[in-house]
Amino acid sequence: MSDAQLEVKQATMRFGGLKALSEFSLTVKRGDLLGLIGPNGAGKTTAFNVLTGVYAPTTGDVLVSGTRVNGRRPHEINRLGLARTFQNIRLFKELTALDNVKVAVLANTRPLFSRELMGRLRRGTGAQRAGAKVLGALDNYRDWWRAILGTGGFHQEEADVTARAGQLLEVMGLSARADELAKNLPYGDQRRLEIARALGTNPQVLLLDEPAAGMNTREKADLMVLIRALRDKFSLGILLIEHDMKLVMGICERITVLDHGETIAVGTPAEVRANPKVIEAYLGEAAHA
Amino acid sequence: MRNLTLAAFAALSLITLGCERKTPAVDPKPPEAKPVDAGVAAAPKQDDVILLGEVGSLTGPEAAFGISTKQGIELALAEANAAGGVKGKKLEVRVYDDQSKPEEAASAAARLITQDHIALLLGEVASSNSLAMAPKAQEAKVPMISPSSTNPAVTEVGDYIFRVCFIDPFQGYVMAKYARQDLKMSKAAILKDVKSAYSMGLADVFEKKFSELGGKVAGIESYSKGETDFRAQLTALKKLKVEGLYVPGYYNDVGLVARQAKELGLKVTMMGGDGWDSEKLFELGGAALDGSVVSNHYSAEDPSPQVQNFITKYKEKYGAVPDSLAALGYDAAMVGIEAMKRSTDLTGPSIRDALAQIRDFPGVAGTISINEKRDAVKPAVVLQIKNNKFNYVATVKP
Amino acid sequence: MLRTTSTLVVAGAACALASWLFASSQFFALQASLVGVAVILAVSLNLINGITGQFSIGHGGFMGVGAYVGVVTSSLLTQFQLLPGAPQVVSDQLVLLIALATGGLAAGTMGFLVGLPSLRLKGDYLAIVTLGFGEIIRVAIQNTKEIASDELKLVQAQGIGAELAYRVTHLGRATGLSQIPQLTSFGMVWFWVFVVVMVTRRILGSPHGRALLAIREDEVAAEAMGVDTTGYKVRAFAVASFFAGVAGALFAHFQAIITPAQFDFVKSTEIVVFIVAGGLGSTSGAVVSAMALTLLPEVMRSLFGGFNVEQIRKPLFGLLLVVIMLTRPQGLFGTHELWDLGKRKKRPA
Amino acid sequence: MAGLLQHLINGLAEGTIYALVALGYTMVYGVLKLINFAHGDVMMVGAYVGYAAAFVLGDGALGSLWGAVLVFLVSILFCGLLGWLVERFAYRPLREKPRLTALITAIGISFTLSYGFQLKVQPEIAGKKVTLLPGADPRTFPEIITPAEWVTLHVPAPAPAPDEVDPAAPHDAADDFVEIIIWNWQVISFVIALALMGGLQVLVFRTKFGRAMRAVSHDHRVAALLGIPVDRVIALTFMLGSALAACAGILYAIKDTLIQPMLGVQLGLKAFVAAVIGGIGNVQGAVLGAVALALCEELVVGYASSSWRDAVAFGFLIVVLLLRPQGLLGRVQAEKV
Repeated sequence: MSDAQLEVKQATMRFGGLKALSEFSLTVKRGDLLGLIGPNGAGKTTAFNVLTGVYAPTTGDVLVSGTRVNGRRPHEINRLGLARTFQNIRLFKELTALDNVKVAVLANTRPLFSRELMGRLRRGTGAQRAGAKVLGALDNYRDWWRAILGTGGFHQEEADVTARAGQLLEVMGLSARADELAKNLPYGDQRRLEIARALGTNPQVLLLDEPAAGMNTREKADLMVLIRALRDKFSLGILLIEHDMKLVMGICERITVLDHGETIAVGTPAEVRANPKVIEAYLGEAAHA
Repeated sequence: MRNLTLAAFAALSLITLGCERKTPAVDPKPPEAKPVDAGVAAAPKQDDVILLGEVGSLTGPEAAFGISTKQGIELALAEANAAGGVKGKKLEVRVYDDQSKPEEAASAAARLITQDHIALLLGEVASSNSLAMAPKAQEAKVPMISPSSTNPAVTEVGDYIFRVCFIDPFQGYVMAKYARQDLKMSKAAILKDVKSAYSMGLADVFEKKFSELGGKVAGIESYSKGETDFRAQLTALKKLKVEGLYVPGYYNDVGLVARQAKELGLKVTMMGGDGWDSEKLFELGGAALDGSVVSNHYSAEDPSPQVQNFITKYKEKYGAVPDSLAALGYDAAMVGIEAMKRSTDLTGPSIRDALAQIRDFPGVAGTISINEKRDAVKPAVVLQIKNNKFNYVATVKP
Repeated sequence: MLRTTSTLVVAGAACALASWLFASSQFFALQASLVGVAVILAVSLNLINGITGQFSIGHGGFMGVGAYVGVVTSSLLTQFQLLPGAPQVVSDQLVLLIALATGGLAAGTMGFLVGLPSLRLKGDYLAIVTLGFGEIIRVAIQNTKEIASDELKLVQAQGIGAELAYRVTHLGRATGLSQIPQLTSFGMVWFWVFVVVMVTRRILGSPHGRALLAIREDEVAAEAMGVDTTGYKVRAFAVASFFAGVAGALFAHFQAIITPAQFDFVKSTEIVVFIVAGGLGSTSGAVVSAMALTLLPEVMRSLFGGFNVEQIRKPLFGLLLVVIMLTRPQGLFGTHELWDLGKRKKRPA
Repeated sequence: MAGLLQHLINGLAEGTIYALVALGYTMVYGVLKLINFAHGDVMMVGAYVGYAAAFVLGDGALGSLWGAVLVFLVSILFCGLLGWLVERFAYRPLREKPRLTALITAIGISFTLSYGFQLKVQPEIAGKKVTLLPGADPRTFPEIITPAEWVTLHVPAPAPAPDEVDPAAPHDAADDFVEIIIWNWQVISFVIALALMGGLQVLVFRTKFGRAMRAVSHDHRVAALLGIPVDRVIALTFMLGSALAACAGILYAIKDTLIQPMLGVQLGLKAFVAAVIGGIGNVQGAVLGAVALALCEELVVGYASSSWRDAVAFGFLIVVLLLRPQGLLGRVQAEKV
């Protein structure tokens, strides 16, 4: 097993006759900060959806922490250590900021069976995976009982979850807004809350879908600093989609460029910037616009 | 949690206020010379009025039955009041609608008994609803008379529950016997309504009796009340080549069954029970019904002065020929009134005892004797349909 | 745990006391029981429709399952002396509790089985599947037989296994099951009201409740955050069905008769009306509107005495739904709770 | 053989009516993503309006062509208007609200119509009793087509089972054949239904309005950007669906002769199930699902147990949803994330 936390091998996604993503390959290791760019409709979000299990790739493989996850449900993939944010913010609008993060943190409450065991089963053969499902379900029903009866450990756990969510809000600079409903937050805060929520699931790899969209230049710059800090603090691998090339160039170590679903360039910012195909893709877009 | 508990009790007290505004339940009116349970069968509000209660379906799909019954009862009360009432008191009836739903029937019965303090409970047509009401009456020791619930289980609830009609087995028996012995039918089929207890009850007995008498029931098909397309069932029955088709359903369905049977070229004699009894039947079925035979409680052609007198008065008041449900409603009220007249003190137990003693009471729908099971023992009539009219053909005694 | 136990004991005692105090009025007891059952149904359906954001219109069917299973259980058990020497009341209540448990579990299991495949479908499909489930239950019951007392006696002689088999296949078809042991007091009903409200509150205050709310708010995002949406929906469905089953069993044990028609589509829709009027997602709203709308016909009877007003109740219910959705789609309470009134004040605008 | 043929005729007659109603469900679902629960009740209203129209026209008009055409037209116009009103005042204000709100509204309207029609409102206007609402009693639909046998088929009967044959009885030649009667109104109804479905097909796939409708069904926001008058298209779709339902209502009334306020509920449910089975949102699917469902019901009654008929539709539905959630002809739609 390589130390790659996320590995995509030749993933292709078709919708009917349309090839939205073609032979997409990518590796994210712990501590990587990678960029995924391309003009509108290049297939960036489709790539995220394929990675996170919203779509199963038509061909090719996606491996998270060494486990092949094609066709697995998004929540299972999330548990293996892959978290994401959404381009068109999808917060839980009627919940408070704190509760938004707490929803994500719950995935890591104290399980009945050791995390190692469950992890091993989940990665295992079909029968083992089925076993994991049954054990997981058992655990879940037991957990409902604990919640209903309010047994001692439960309150402690709830306190832990709250504390952890609070920390994440603090990291993202949202502590003051903890009790506000998500829908009432300003736009920039909503974007940051999305990141806090994704961090709540305790990921190894974080996929950020245009985290700076709608922000002004200054806010964007601040956010990029923050993202780099997150990478260091949680030793995450981060893959981020950004429309704005300049910005990505500033922080990403390596960049993949998509156009019409095809990968047209991979490399360091400098290499990508110099790539004629990339220039054409962007210029072409500008020309069309 | 404390708030919640408080809220719960607030709610409870709200309900108390809501239901018990008139007579607080915790402090029932002291009964006057009533040996019955306190607060359950207390005295009527005014001394010169005896209040009866009726529960019936006045809305919903079975509204026609409920309304006929109600009119029959009202007519009986009007007559009794004109003749001086009971023990010098006038009679009044309070009617609640149950929308043909058992829980509403139970609720209405409980309300009549506890809130309105009725002396006698009348109702319901549908057996399911009567079965829901009966335990309330039994528990409170208020006698209940069902005019037309034919399911045997109704009066099995307890010794305060009576009826003035015959029971399902008897009607199924009458038609099986008539078909086999008078019509000399050897092969018959059944089309029953699985949503209706009445229909299922009659079908069961017919099937059993018809076979016992040497006939053959070649096929049983079913439908659910509310269906209007019976062609699938009738096509299946057509293959069996039966002489008779027993359809113990209600007139809504029967009219259509007849029409569609004719449309499919099915040549059978249709047979049915008192559920057919409605003027609507002919509107729905028309000429397709000619030759069909039904069992019923009474015939409007009965020349006896009592029946004709009833029909005249009913026509005067409501402008229609009374159907058997009206007749049974009338009989139920009359039997109740008779029992009250005979009772010693108008309490539940004394009326009950008087009811149990009713023998050979001349009702418009046959002479009524109450047996030890509190069911009425009385003959049934067989009617044949010709030119949109029921014609009397025979009387079958129990 | 200790707190829970003591709370339940106190609530139980209070309900028992209330039962005893009001035992003299049959009518009051019946109304209170009917209201209580409506509240249990509304609060439990709210768990699916309001809190999890799914849409079931088959709650009446689950209630029916609970009612029938509960009655079969209690009819079997009442012949036995479960607690030798104990007073009749105690053993009756024990029988009732067992009947409620089996009724609830049967409905819960049914909910689990129905939910497992159908909860993967989107909301409106779920609606139609639950509706269909209710219809299938009704048809299944209509295809059973009626109990004949002489037959029953013969079967009883053959032992409890034979009797169980007999009773399960003889559910009284359209006539309904009658001669049900009348074991429920309204105190018992209100004890369960208390339990269902407490359970919903506890679930809501736990990670699980948050997960359910997250599913309501945004299913895709919830899934991406590691929430097993199908699993949660199925669990919520099973818990709600359990309580519907308990409500059904309670209902059967004070109703004297249960018929398949009592648990049909109209019943399910009535429960939906309760929670929509109260505010989808609000437990207090469900409680208040279930109480108000159940008592409405009785209040109308009190006010008008006759039946003329009553027949407009159902079209009125329909109109009420439309008007609420158009003018105040959040219902009476929105998603707020009575018990949060104090807490909400500190929230900044 | 004779039995099967008769069952096929019955099933097809029922199936075409399901299909007309199912088309309304499927079109509305297509443009609004809403299960219009009230659709079945619109059909019921259509039948009652047809009844009223025939009543007003009087006996003279019964059986004549212009009478029948008028009955259909009045009903179509009334239901079209009703569909428009419902859409305009109940659904349009909720279009941007969560889908649940519209669904609940639809159930509310269904309740209002089906139970509202059970009320009996007969005010006296100018000394005459005028029935505004019919009451719960079923009504017999007048014969707007005078029934006549169109053709009678003589199909060889199956040989009776040996134990059924009475050797003593003389052989009756009439027993060798089973008569299958096809009535004029069956043929007329079938032709009307086919014509309506064909017309709809042309409308949806060959006209500008049809293109607009399909565009709205695909994505109404994008359609609006493209300059399609979304509101008008949706309103017209509703009116179209309601008009089809009106026709279905009258065809139903011609076939089964009895109308009552609850008829829309059960039939509407079945039609909806048919639409889902065929693939909701898909016009051909609705017809296919409707005919499949009706035949399935018919055959279950004919050859298995009639007492399970009501469960068949939903059993069929659940099986289809489990195996092919998008329905027989439906396409999977990827949700936009």
